[in-house]
Amino acid sequence: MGTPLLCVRNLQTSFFTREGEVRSVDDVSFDLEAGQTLGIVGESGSGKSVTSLSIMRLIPTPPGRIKGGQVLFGGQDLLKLSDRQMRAIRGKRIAMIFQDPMSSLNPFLRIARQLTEISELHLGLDRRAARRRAIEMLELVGIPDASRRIDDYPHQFSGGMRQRVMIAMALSCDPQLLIADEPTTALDVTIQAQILELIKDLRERLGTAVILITHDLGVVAGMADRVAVMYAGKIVESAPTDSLFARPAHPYTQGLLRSMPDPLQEVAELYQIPGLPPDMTRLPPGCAFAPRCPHAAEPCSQPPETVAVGAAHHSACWLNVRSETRA
Amino acid sequence: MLKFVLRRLLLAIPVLLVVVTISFFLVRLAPGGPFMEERAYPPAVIEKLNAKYGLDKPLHEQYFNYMQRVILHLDLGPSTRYLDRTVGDVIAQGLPNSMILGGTAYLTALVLGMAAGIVAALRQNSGLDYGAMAVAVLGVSIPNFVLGPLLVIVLSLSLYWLPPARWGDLSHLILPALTLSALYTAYIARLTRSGLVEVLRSDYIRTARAKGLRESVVLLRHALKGSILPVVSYSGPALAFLLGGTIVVEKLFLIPGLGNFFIEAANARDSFIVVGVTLVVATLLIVLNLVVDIVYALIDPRIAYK
Amino acid sequence: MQTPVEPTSTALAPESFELVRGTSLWQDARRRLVKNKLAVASAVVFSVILLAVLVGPAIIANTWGYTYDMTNSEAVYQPPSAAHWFGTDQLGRDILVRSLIGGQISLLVAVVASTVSLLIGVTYGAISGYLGGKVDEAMMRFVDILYSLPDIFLIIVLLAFFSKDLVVLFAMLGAISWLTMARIVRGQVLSIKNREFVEAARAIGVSTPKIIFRHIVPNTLGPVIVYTTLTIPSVMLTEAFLSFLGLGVQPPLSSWGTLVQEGVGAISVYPWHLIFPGLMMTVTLFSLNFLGDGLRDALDPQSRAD
Amino acid sequence: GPLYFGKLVPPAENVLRVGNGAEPRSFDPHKSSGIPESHIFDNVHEGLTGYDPRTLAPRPALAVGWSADANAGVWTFTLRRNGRFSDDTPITARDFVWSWRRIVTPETASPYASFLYYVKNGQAIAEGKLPPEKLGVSAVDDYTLRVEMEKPTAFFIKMTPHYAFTVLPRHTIEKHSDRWTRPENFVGNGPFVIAAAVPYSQVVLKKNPLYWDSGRVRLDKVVLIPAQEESQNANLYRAGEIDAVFSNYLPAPFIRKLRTYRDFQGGAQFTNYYYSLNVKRGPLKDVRVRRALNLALDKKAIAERFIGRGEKPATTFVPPGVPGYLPPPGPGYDPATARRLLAEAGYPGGKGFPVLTLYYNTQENHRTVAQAVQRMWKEQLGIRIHLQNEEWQTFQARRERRDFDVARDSWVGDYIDPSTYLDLLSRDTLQNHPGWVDPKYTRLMNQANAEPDEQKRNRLLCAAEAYLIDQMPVIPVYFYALAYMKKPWVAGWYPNLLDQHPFKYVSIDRDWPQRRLARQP
Amino acid sequence: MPETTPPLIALRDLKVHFPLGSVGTLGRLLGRTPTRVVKAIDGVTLAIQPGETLGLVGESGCGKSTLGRAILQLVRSTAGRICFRGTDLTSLNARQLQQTRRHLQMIFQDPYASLNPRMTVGDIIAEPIEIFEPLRGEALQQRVQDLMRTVGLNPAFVKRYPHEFSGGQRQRIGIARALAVGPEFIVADEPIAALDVSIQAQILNLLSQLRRDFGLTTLFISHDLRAVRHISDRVAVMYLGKLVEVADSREIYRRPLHPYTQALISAVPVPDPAVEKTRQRIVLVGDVPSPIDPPTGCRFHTRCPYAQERCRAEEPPLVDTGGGHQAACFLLEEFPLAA
Ligand SMILES: Nc1ncnc2c1ncn2[C@@H]1O[C@H](COP(=O)(O)OP(=O)(O)OP(=O)(O)O)[C@@H](O)[C@H]1O
Ligand SMILES: Nc1ncnc2c1ncn2[C@@H]1O[C@H](COP(=O)(O)OP(=O)(O)OP(=O)(O)O)[C@@H](O)[C@H]1O
Ligand SMILES: [Mg+2]
Ligand SMILES: [Mg+2]
Repeated sequence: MGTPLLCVRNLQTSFFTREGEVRSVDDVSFDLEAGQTLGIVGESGSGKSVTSLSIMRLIPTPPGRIKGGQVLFGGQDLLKLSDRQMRAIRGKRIAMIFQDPMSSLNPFLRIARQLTEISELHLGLDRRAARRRAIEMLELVGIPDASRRIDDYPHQFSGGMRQRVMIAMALSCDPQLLIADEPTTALDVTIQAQILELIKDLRERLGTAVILITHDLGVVAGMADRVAVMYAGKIVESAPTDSLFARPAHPYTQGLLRSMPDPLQEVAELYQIPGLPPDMTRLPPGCAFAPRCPHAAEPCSQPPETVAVGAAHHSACWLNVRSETRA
Repeated sequence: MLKFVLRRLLLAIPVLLVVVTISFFLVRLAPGGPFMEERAYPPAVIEKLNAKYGLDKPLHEQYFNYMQRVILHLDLGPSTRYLDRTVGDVIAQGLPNSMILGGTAYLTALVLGMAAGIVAALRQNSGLDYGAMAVAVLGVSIPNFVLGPLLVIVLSLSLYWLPPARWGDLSHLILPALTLSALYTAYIARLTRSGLVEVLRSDYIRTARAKGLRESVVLLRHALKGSILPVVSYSGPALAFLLGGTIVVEKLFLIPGLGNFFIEAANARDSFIVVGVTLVVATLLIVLNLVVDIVYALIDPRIAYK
Repeated sequence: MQTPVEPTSTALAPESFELVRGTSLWQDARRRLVKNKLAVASAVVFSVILLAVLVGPAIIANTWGYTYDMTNSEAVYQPPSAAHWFGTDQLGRDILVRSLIGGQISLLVAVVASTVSLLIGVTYGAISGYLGGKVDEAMMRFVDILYSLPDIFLIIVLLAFFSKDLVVLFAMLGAISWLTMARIVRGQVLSIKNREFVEAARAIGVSTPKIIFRHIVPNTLGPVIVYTTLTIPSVMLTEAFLSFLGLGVQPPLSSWGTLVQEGVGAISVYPWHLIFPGLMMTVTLFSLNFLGDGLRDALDPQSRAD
Repeated sequence: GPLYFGKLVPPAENVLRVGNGAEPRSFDPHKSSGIPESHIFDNVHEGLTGYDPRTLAPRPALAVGWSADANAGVWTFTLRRNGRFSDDTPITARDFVWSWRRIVTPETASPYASFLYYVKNGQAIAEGKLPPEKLGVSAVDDYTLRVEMEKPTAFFIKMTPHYAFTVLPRHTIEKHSDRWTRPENFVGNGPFVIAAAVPYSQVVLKKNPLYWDSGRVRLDKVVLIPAQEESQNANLYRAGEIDAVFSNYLPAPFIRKLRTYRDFQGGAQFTNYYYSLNVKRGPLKDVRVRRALNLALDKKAIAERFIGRGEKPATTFVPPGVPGYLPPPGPGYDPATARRLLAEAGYPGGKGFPVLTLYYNTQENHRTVAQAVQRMWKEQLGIRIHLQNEEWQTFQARRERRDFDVARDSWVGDYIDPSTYLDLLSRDTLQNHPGWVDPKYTRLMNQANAEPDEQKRNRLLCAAEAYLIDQMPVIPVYFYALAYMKKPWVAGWYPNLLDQHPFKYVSIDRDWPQRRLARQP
Repeated sequence: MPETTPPLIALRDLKVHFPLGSVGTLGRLLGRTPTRVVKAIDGVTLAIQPGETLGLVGESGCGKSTLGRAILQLVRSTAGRICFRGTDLTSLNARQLQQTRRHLQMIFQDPYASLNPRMTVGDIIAEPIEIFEPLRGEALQQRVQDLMRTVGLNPAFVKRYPHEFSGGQRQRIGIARALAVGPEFIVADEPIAALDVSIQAQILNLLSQLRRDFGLTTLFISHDLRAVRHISDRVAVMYLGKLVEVADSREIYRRPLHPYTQALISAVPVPDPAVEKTRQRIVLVGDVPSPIDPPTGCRFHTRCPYAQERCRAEEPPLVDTGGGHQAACFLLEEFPLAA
């Protein structure tokens, strides 16, 4: 194992709202090596997008603020860079696919302009070459008739097409790190496969590291080397993909896997994790999942400790501590 | 869209007719008359003058004669204030000057206003922002009939840099254009800033930043289009007003523009000039508002006209 | 510690039983406004001016014995002094009292005109923009007509046929102050009505008026508020122009507009005649502008932190 | 401080640049009656006589001599033989006949046609009752003009410098009709001709080399700038862009300060300022009320303090300065008597007195005077007045309708004679704003105007004015004063009652600094 | 499906075409009519029975959202009829349409854009209730907060504005809004795309429960075939503006008839790393056609592994192969046994 390309250490990002501080990302750490894929799954609203935005330093400030931690990218702490240095990294070395493709495209500009400017900027292409590359990229992500539709505006595209435009944009400068925040939600499975293939190819060809945020556990299973599971701003479990699917350690992860509809089995009702997602302004002092946890017990009122439950497999639950000691 | 433009221009005709009709009767209803002077003309003279200009006929007949003349012969009639000139002469003499002045003022306002607005939005809530906006507020709260004299006192009467009034070469254009543009600069600056501040938070701006674009590119290419609509809306009437002659500044700086002609004609109840100039301004307004609507569509691809 | 709940159970966590109070944009705005220091400071300044304008003249009459119409041939054009803080005018009257009295009418005018401009202008523009097509066409051409009419004659004729009281003044100011507002709002609406949340509102079954006023209009408030605060000074000055035509305040009563107009004539010889009323007006406008900015921010949930 | 106001650089050429108040309404002297126009007409056209630059007395111009019969019923003028138009056409008595007929012809619709009413059949022709040929003017021969008056008119010669009596070029007018005044067609016969006219910019007059007296014309060019705003005149003057301004074109508040400069000129002016009282309305019907209103006004304060441009408080109607005319004594400031009179009229302490409305047209000075008057009446008589300003035409229409209680008024004399003022009220004309028609006054005025003897006539006029003041249909407030500036190098420009400054006599004095030093003791 | 009950929603030969403005803005201004037209929906006939959940799947950009929006009259249809309980919605006036909307609601594909940025979540969810029900004050708040809980949103969020939420939370706001007045029919356009699986399960359960208890009819647009299969009674597969297969949901997974459907089903990722590594997928090759000028004949022929001459020339009709399983493919004629 080489030195990690990306080292996130104790990242903390909060939004300061009238109801109080929302600790969207609370002490998150992980490493990522070149050519590796980290899948992040987790509760909706648990801070996945905020984590990735924090890495890019695109948190709207105010109300948000990165309160602490380090984001070491190639040894440099991104949080300490000047705006100018950060600009040189964004788009070129770290690219991001945003979760909401609709509002992330500029409604006033043609698709062409939005695609060409990035390769003009980072690859130094001239207009014509940039346009050629843009068309190429659109074809690559499966937009039919790309050379003509490139001159349309975002509102004339379907949801999935916009998402693919975003993907094309992110991939067009061959980044070292790709942060893909639910990149394929709006894509049908055939195109999704095509896109994932594209990302794999990038990974193999250029050693691009990928952070893949998704709810589709199937995609995680197919793509990720490691998986981090987030709940209420924290990583509650992190493990190699196989290990996670085989031996989910944290009750939240277990619940998650149980909730999936099984194609082979007809059930009247799907399993769902009971209770309400937490109010991030008023988290309980101990484990945030405790109120919904079937195994909740006395020690859960204390912050759980992260423990190893297997090879490179960590979980933050008293349950694991107990099982460990028992073992 | 060509159909749209054509239809709009066709629709302009009834609008102009209404404008002409209302202003024709408005002027006639106003107390006083074209030949009322401090030194009263003998009644016999007034009668003759009225007869000469066709003002002795019943009002509706005058109206029809006038409309006939305007529509059939494109003749806006004689002037009763400037006896040796026709309305056509007056417009030909005044309009170009007003357009030069108004156009310069508008361009100045656009450039300065947008620049100030952009800078303020970029450095939101900084000293620069507050400073720029304070100057803008000052720009609206100092009326041009105060600003003009102030500029004159400083620049032409103390420093002797620029002539205090009159019209001719470029040096005569500077002070009035500056005076005139202050208000518009302020409006444009504030509208630009408020639009930008809203747009700058959009997700698509975040995308642009994620691309690593320079802040100026983010602003000019990505944010400006979405925030400029109020400025465009404002520009239609504003520009029509500016190009059609501005009374205060033209008077203040003795500029041979339409505004000067208009106000004196109005004071002298010269219905021909008043209606003629009103027609010009209305035409300008309609054309410019059409341009505004076209610019809307240029800016925002989602705006479509049936 | 809670016991786990069954998946389909509607049992709720205990604290969920208490109903969380919802807030609306407006309630929210009030709270945000109060937190905005600049806005609060502006509100304080404005209140002080308002108070001074309302009770100041009486206090001065009691302590110094000056009233706004008291002439003094011995004290013509006195510079500011302990006796006359703001100096005196050509009739030896105290400019402080006159400035305070002048604020009464000017502020009233500002309130009325901006209310009309907000109510009529926003409503009209929003309806026109949202309905689009022929309705928009007709409504905007009507605005064009009103905009093109020579307002000076409108006023003169109004004056000739109606009484000269303030109602006519307000009607007139109202009538001309909403036109550009309507155009700006329409432009915004043309763009906003294509946004998806409007489509969503339509899909829900929100009626057209509600779509316009609940969904679209709040999203135009940025430029609307900016434009309103910018309009106030020009309305105050329009009032001065109207009193020139005989509508509006009549001497010896004053307004800020008329005071500034009087003062500018002597700008280089008796500057206090202009500076003090002008300063009062400017300070008021500043406070209104920053208040407006604060309001705009407060009405924008995405603006700065709470 | 500096001795002179503003920049002190004389023009390079022999050119005079003057602020001229307004854009001319017409360049045809028969079609306009404005003062700015008169500054053009008086210099590009010339009639029988011209103004003396100091006294305004008629000086021979195209007429080298004149005489009247015993009761001034017929005037005979001998014309100079070298009179020529600027296109070298000689001028004869027939040109005068044609010109004078033109001005009274109804179709010309000249505002000054009324000046020709003194000439026999003038009024009848103007009213369309007689053909223009019946006008009492005839060419005895090419160089002798005979003028038959409607009735004896001793002061007729004083009127002849006025441009209403000028001679116009028949041949070009007939050729170009309405367009004859355009600079490219223009033909005149004065010391200057119109060289260019750009609206709201300038009117350029240039020297007429064919003028009979061109030898004494020193200016090559005159530029008249229609600077209408008072501040413009002040600014242009201060910036050295104009050399002189006519009177009353400078902002009033300035003048208090400008007085200290050497280039400031003051003096008497033949213009009055008064309030017309509507004698048909309410308490104003009562002469005691009218007198009370007059007596309660501290006109000295108004004229000297509040306006303060050199105006003189007025107790009578005709401005002072008419040679040979001694005005009657007028009542001064006497609030006690005013209160008594008002009480006698039934309004002790102002009680029961209705709120009258005082109208004035919107202008700074009018507003000042009106507010002062309002305050004085309130303080001295306890009556309340509502002030209402109006835009000019609205106001003028109101005055002509006599739809007012009190209205601001003033009159600029056309020629130096009391009748130009006193005749305003001698008949029921549009100019008679108070609507005061008194047979006694009319009789006195008719007598005076028919009186050929100068002295007797003046005495009759004085009696008429005394009666007018006694009846008080008008409250004289003040007499205007000259207040203008001219650069020290402008020579031959003298203060006079009518603010008339024939450019023929004006020159640019490049040696002014030495001359000024030499004049100093 | 037994054809006895009249359908709740019936589409007859529905077409929605969008003009494309890429003659350039200038061209647009100069009145050049755009020659290019996107045929987003190009002749769809479909009936949805009361109480049914119809899954709609298909390639991205094939017109699913447009179909949903057309049913709700949010885009103008170019041709065809859209009947709700027998009334043609296109013939209604604005008022009638607005009244009908109580029964027809939509969950939008883009959760963020479809929320008014200046309304709090509470207001957003309360709005349809205020329109169609006399509920006010406390009771309304109670209802709103119940709804929030139902979709898995913490009621403490009522005062928040849309921008303060995560993607999945926004999506749940949209769901709560659509369900607020108890509509008879909803178009759910990718309602669960941004949700974690547990909440997905919660929403799917909710929809099933509503169908069970209130007979809610749903058009469920999704790419998640597993979810579609779980929730739907029938599934319709769309390709380039046309329906290519409609069948009972169990049936279609067991026995997909159309080559496109087959490819689709084979591509579903499996949440098991071991399976994922070894899985065989049908990989579609060939030109991806565009809805601007769709291919002649069968629209799928450019990518179909079984394409023949005939497919290029002739358009296969949607035929019933028995038991309500409809498909549009010539293969079925040749190998009827496949059916
Ligand atoms: N601008 C903001 N103001 C306040 N809170 C915010 C803001 N943006 C995000 N949050 C909160 O931060 C938390 C994390 O949000 P984030 O978008 O990272 O969630 P996520 O894990 O990406 O969820 P999803 O899968 O639903 O997208 C959420 O609870 C959200 O409500
Ligand atoms: N307003 C519009 N103007 C022009 N074309 C449009 C418009 N809206 C949609 N389209 C086009 O219509 C086609 C179908 O779009 P639609 O949004 O219905 O697809 P979809 O099936 O929902 O796809 P996705 O799964 O990606 O959301 C696409 O090619 C799209 O580009
Ligand atoms: Mg997210
Ligand atoms: Mg879609």
